[in-house]
Amino acid sequence: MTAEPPFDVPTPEEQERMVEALLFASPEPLPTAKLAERLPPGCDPRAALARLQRLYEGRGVNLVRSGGAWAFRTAPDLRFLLSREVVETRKLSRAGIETLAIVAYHGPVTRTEIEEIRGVSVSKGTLDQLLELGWVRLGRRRETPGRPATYVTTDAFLDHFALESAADLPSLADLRAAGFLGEPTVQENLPLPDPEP
Amino acid sequence: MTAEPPFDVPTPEEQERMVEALLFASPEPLPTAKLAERLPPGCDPRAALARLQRLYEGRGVNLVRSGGAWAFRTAPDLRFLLSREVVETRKLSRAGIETLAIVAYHGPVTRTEIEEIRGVSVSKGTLDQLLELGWVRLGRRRETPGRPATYVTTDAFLDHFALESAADLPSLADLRAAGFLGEPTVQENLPLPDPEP
Amino acid sequence: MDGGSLRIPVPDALIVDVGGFEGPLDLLLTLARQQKVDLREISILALAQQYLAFIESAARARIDLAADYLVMAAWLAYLKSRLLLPPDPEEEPEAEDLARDLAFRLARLEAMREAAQALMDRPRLNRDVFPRGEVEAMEETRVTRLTASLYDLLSAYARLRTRDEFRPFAMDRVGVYTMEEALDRLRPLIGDWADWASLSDWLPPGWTDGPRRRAATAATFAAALELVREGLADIRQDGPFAPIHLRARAPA
Repeated sequence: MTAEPPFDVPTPEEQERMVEALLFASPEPLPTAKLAERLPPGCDPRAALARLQRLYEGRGVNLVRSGGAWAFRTAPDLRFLLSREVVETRKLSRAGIETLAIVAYHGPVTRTEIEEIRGVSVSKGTLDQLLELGWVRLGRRRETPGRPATYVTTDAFLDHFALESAADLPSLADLRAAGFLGEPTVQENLPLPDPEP
Repeated sequence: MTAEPPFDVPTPEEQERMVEALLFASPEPLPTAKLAERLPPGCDPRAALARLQRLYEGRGVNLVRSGGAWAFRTAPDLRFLLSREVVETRKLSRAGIETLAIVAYHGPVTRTEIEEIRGVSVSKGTLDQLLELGWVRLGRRRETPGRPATYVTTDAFLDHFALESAADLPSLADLRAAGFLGEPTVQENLPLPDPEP
Repeated sequence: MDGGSLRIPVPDALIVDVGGFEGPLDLLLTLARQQKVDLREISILALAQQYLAFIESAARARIDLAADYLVMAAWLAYLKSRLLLPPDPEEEPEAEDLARDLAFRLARLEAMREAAQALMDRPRLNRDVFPRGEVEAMEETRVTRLTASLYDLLSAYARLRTRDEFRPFAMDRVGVYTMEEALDRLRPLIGDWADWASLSDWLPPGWTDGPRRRAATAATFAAALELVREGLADIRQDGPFAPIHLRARAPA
């Protein structure tokens, strides 16, 4: 069964497996003729389709035919399970990701400090967005004039980025070694973040 | 069966159908915890998963586990039917392949340790490529001088290479028995890589 | 063991290929495979000899070897001498241990390479094994979720911390006299200039030598053309490369 002689017609069970895999992997419903084309010579997809349709009857997924083409579909009574599934993901903006990186490496950090590092002002919307995402939360107020709020990252942040702790973020030297930066320059000698609190 | 009373726990057969439908609909592997979240209260996806895995054994589509997550995948022996024009992701260099293997077998591993095993410095772009592919992530920093970053493989790595868990890496037991996953005895005397300029 | 039996000829192919090795350990491994024994059983003495012979022939062929190949050669020469001499109880670690250590490293590198190959030979997602091809249309609520990858995060931080290294290149403006400056200078003066005068007499003070003169001439010429266009001046040149003259245009 491992090496197939070229002109051996697969058994009905093998044909069933093949049709099952083809329909599962296909990005669109497949007409019977297309299936026959993809199968080894001598196969009859109709017999396999009929058996598969019986096999999946009453299961969580059914084999359905629409307009001459075949596809697996979630059983209609279970569609309520999938309803929450539709999530559109959008990349965080550049301002957002930079602000997040600064909070991760330098937190607890005030808004003014974030602006100093980014070299541009941080809009309120950017921080609100990170707060709303649950990746950033408010830390202790800084005991300096004005008692500004500070920001720190959350456990949800660690979870999303598969990090064990914020202290595990690579140092700038690690980043350079991993290929994230260009050639070493004088920057190397600047006092760099010690992500340790 | 159509309208469910709010506090009735679905039967095991119903739970199996639900898990089947959820996994079929998801292009990404679903962690057991995510499944539990999506099921009605009182369901235990683990029992359903075990039954489904047996049910799909030997079929054209199999239920496979990678790390803590589950997904339906076509059976590997049917690849000859399915190898359509696949957009080959960037081909990994030899250095990339070896680095990935070292992270998989030795992880959590520091860059210096990778260099010790390969006998050459890890070129820029190798580790960040693996990070970008999502096959490697950061582990805990090593509690040694300099607190270097460590690297480990991800569930996406397991999924990509059809591995259930890191314990299923090819010839893992042999490598361990031969002592290759440990350290040499007097290593500090070898003039081997001094990677950092 | 006599020295002669250790002399294993270095194939030419290796020398031609020297660039193809990934460092001394890779080269040593290639040489070690020629002994055709288990790498743990290998004769390190013979291997050292092979390596040194290789380095020697590379030097004869005038191949520039990277420093790490030479460092390894020096270390192997030292190891070889210690292996040949009677053990010195004072010296730690013993030569035998160092030799075993090197054999271990070679065997481990080979084993990791085989493991890497075995890994790559496994069924791969989207090559051998396929996920569900179709995304089922789901009619329910749409939620927009913002996301970012670890790669994005690390790149962003790296970009921030090195921003100063990549600031846009700005031209040095010292020594440039602009047309606007020349125009500002000429406009109040031109009304008093009833007779033809050479443009070179109009150059601003301090701009009459070297590259500064060239810059000021070009700017003053362009400014003069602008004044002509505005009907405030006449311009005249008697021949190619002859001095250019300027005067105020008489009111009509």
